[in-house]
Amino acid sequence: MKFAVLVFPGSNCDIDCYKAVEDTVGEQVDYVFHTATDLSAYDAILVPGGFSYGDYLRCGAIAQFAPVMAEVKKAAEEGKFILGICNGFQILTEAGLLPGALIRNNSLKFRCHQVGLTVENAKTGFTNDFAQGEVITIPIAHGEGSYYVDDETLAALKANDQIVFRYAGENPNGSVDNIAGVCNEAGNVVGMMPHPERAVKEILGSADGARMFTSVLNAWRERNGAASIR
Amino acid sequence: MAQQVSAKEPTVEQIAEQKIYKQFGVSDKEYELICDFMGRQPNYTEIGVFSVMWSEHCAYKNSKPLLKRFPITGPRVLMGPGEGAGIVDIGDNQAVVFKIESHNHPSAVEPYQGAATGVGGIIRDIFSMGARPVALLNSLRFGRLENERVRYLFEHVVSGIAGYGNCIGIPTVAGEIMFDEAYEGNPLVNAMCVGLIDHDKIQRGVAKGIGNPVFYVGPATGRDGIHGATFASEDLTAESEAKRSAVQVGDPFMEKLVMEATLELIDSGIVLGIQDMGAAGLTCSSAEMASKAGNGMELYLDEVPQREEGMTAYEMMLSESQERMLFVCEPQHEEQAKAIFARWGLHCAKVGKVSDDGRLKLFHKGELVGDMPVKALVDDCPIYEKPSAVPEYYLKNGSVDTNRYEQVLDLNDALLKVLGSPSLASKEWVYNQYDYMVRTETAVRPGSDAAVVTIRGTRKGLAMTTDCNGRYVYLDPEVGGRIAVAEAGRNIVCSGAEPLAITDNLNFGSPEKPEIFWQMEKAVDGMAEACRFLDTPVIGGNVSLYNENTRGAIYPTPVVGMVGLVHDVDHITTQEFKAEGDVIFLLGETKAEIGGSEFQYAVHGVTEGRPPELDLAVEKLLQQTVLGAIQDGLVASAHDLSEGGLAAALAEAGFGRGLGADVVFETNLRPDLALFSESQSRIVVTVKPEVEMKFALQVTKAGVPLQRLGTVGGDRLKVSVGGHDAIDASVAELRAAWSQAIPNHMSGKKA
Amino acid sequence: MKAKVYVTIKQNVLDPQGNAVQGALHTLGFNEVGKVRIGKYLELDLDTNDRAQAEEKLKVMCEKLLANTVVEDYRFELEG
Amino acid sequence: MKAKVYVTIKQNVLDPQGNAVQGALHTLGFNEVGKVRIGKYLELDLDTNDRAQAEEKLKVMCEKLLANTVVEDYRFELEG
Ligand SMILES: Nc1ncnc2c1ncn2[C@@H]1O[C@H](COP(=O)(O)OP(=O)(O)O)[C@@H](O)[C@H]1O
Ligand SMILES: [Mg+2]
Repeated sequence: MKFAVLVFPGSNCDIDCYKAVEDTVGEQVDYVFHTATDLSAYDAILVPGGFSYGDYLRCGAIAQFAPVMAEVKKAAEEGKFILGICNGFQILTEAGLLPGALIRNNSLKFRCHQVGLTVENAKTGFTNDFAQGEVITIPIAHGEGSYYVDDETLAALKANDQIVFRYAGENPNGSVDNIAGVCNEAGNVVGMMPHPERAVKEILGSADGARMFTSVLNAWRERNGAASIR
Repeated sequence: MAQQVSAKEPTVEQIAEQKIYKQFGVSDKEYELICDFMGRQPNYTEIGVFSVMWSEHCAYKNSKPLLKRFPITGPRVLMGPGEGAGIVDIGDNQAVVFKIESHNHPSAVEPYQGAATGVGGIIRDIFSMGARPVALLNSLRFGRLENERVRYLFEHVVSGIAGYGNCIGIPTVAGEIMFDEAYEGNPLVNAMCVGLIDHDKIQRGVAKGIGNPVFYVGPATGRDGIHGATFASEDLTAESEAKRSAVQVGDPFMEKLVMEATLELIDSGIVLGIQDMGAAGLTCSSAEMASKAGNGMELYLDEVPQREEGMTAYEMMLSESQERMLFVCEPQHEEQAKAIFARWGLHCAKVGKVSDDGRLKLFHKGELVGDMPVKALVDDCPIYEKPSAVPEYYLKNGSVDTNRYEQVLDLNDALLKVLGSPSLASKEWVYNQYDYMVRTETAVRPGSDAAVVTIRGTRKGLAMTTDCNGRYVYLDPEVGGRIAVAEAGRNIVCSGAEPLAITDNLNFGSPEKPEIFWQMEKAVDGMAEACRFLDTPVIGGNVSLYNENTRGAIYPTPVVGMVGLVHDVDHITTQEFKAEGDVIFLLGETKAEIGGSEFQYAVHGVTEGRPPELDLAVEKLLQQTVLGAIQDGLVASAHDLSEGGLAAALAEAGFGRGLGADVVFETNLRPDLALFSESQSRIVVTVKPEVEMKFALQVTKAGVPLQRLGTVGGDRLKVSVGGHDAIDASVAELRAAWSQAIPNHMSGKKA
Repeated sequence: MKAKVYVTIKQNVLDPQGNAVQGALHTLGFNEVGKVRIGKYLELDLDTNDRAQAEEKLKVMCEKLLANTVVEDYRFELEG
Repeated sequence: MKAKVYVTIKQNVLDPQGNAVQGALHTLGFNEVGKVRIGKYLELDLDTNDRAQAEEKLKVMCEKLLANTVVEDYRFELEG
């Protein structure tokens, strides 16, 4: 299986995603620059956190126009696995690949700490290694992570089982319905504010995030049959 | 020499006659010296350039004689003071690079941008050496949180630090903050950065190779941060607003691009010399790079990217616009360098050439507008030995007997007061705004004695901390200086690391006052002695003087930033109690010492007397013994005793996992003094019951005083002192006082 | 030509910054202050004289980049 | 009464946000866009009918809280 980690000007969790792939599933992984125009070689695309274009204007607003994003859209349509984390989530919503928007935390402060997450949908490509309803520990680090959708869209998200994670304890940012992560209708594109790549070994305070990487490897194997396993 | 006509700059004669140089802080004597070096009278641009090069910030004219007293070498030191940052070997061809820098004055004016650009500046110092920045720290001082302006400064300084560090993607992993009216109106904002480098990648700021091109990278130059004093003259205040210098604004996104591109450029091997444009921007970087190579430099100012129209040579040379770098490479590598920057969306401009005449020559609009000897700029600033005098207050404090305060009987209440004092209270409100996890190497986050960042591909880690208790230094600068170094070392050791070296930031009042100079002198002596004793040389630092407000000088605050090496990740230790039943030991001796303590301040409302004593031999033995026990795998938790003494240390150690303790403290001191004494060279250690005997034997054999205090367990902290019940409180209640103190102040609910 | 663009948070979307400012103004004693909404204000220099075309383009800029229409409204004015 | 407050970054102070937006608009092909400056726009409901007093107070609010006069300029309009 082959992973791409996108690099936008101002991405800073690119290296963390790269290391997480190496340390959890040990599959092939490449950095792919925002100017790239071909993602066909990759099975999974990680859109990392950070401050693309400084997050000036709005988080993720400018990055949505990077050349590589046309390819990301194509990959999404082809059903490839795409995970947007934090700023990556913001980019995917700005690009229209995921519903909703992320606005300023209700505390108006950047918040960095561990949170509990309830796995609301354990069937996506990135969550099949979790049990439905399981509570896991993953850190957040964001200033604009309050997820917003209007009531109508929220109802649709629920109906389609598109809510992937909810905050289990205190809601750290004021997001609608305690939502921490969502997926598209097909379930191959997932976006979340918490950072699973920062929770892949005990020395980091939690290893729960590792299972998002093992999940996608499972899903890919299942999709491609045992024959494709190297 | 050409005189620029576009701006109404004073003429050479006016500068001399009206003594305009005085506005730049250049004395009559210095002006004469400059004329001698130049062989003529300087024009406006030249006197501007000289004035910044001969400022305290660049020339250390008042502090150099003191800095010479620091030990700066050691078997591991690869680069000491002088370059952007110092470098220490950590084995396997790797080295750690670190430095601290102050941004006190800018932060007092515009706290967000002042703090942000302080962080930006120190990061540039690290990556311009070729190192990858891996962690940020800070050391902050404010007045009391009851004051509205103080809350404003505190809130915005913290968000400025967060705004810059989070955006550029370097974790802010540790720091310290103290609140005391001594800092009102004069906050201290010191930022430290730590980087990693391979030995063969180390860069220096030298302009090598006659005829080589000099390149400018980064955003265009504006009229930012040009010394305000420049515009204070009658004639110039009439000038339009547009001519005024502007506050420097940080652009962390730009710096991220400059950082990645610079590291890529250095990796390509074509850089001959590189330096960031920090204080005094283009002036300082060009003059220093030329000086270090023994060469000269020509600058073509029309080529300097400019953000505003009509900028003069003077303005371009003195601008402190942020995120800019200067580098030299051979002409045939120009295209390669440009391509690297282009990949990151950056433009680099050829703005000069290395010359062989030892002069800094400035060309603008077809004319030579400045021509100065490099050596005079960099090396020939006069150095002053200031007079020093023992202050009155110091003598008076000698007769204050802090052990004769009326005995405090309600020790639960005293503990709540101490824990709820903002200086000692939880700093979670602060560090939760910092991204301390990005780069996913943070093994010990803010909240323990020192932070630990692991080094990928090895089993090693780096422990780091900033420390200084300004109250101790005020009460006795020499002892206080010694303690600052020793405490930093103790924090490093408690985290399982071997102390390597320090960087320091000397924050003091005006050196023109003999009493202040005395503080500087004594503090440096104390620090130097401790560094020598503990084998932690000073590899770099920063001096910030004239920190005064209407009430006088701040407390002398020589902040120590220390880095240690964790030899194996298995040694990483934190301060929190780990499990019920673990045995608690106190190492070190407790004396009745509450001068300068948090107890004295929070309960008795004063800071007076003498600070705790410190015997460096005792300290060293303690540190070696605890580190040895940690490395032998005997230690479950270790926490050094500092502000708040034993009582605070026991409470803090329990907060992590909500664990209480049952403690019997044998002493014949008065209970309040015993519990809150800040006697130095003490550490609380917990061990698993199985290794209790082994640990006790090892420590006793080493000759370190040891007392078994009791065991970890339950949800209450119970302490009896000398046979009397002194403290019995629920950990939850103590924790609430400690964790809510700062949030309550900031949300208007006073603690 | 000069364009002024106003980007405001939609009525039914929470505006924590506006609420915080309102609270702070009350604390300062400005009790006459009711609801506060905070938005962005952009000034753009446009190198064109064709007003109709400029309007057309500004609309696209706003829809595509300057505002996120899921949570924000926008309007603009052209001058000169 | 309704107040509209415009807070803008001072002319010679760096505006990294404005620069980034300008760059993005160029990338999108809007080459006619020159300088972009980004500021804040606030709408305040004021429960008063005394215009003169409202102006007086708004000035204080701006100076004290709404603008950071070290780096920002402000102006306001009153309506109704
Ligand atoms: N400004 C700050 N930034 C980040 N962390 C901080 C800051 N201030 C305090 N901390 C963290 O809070 C903890 C307690 O700080 P402090 O009381 O100064 O510890 P010590 O007395 O052991 O030096 C440390 O882990 C420290 O790194
Ligand atoms: Mg400590």
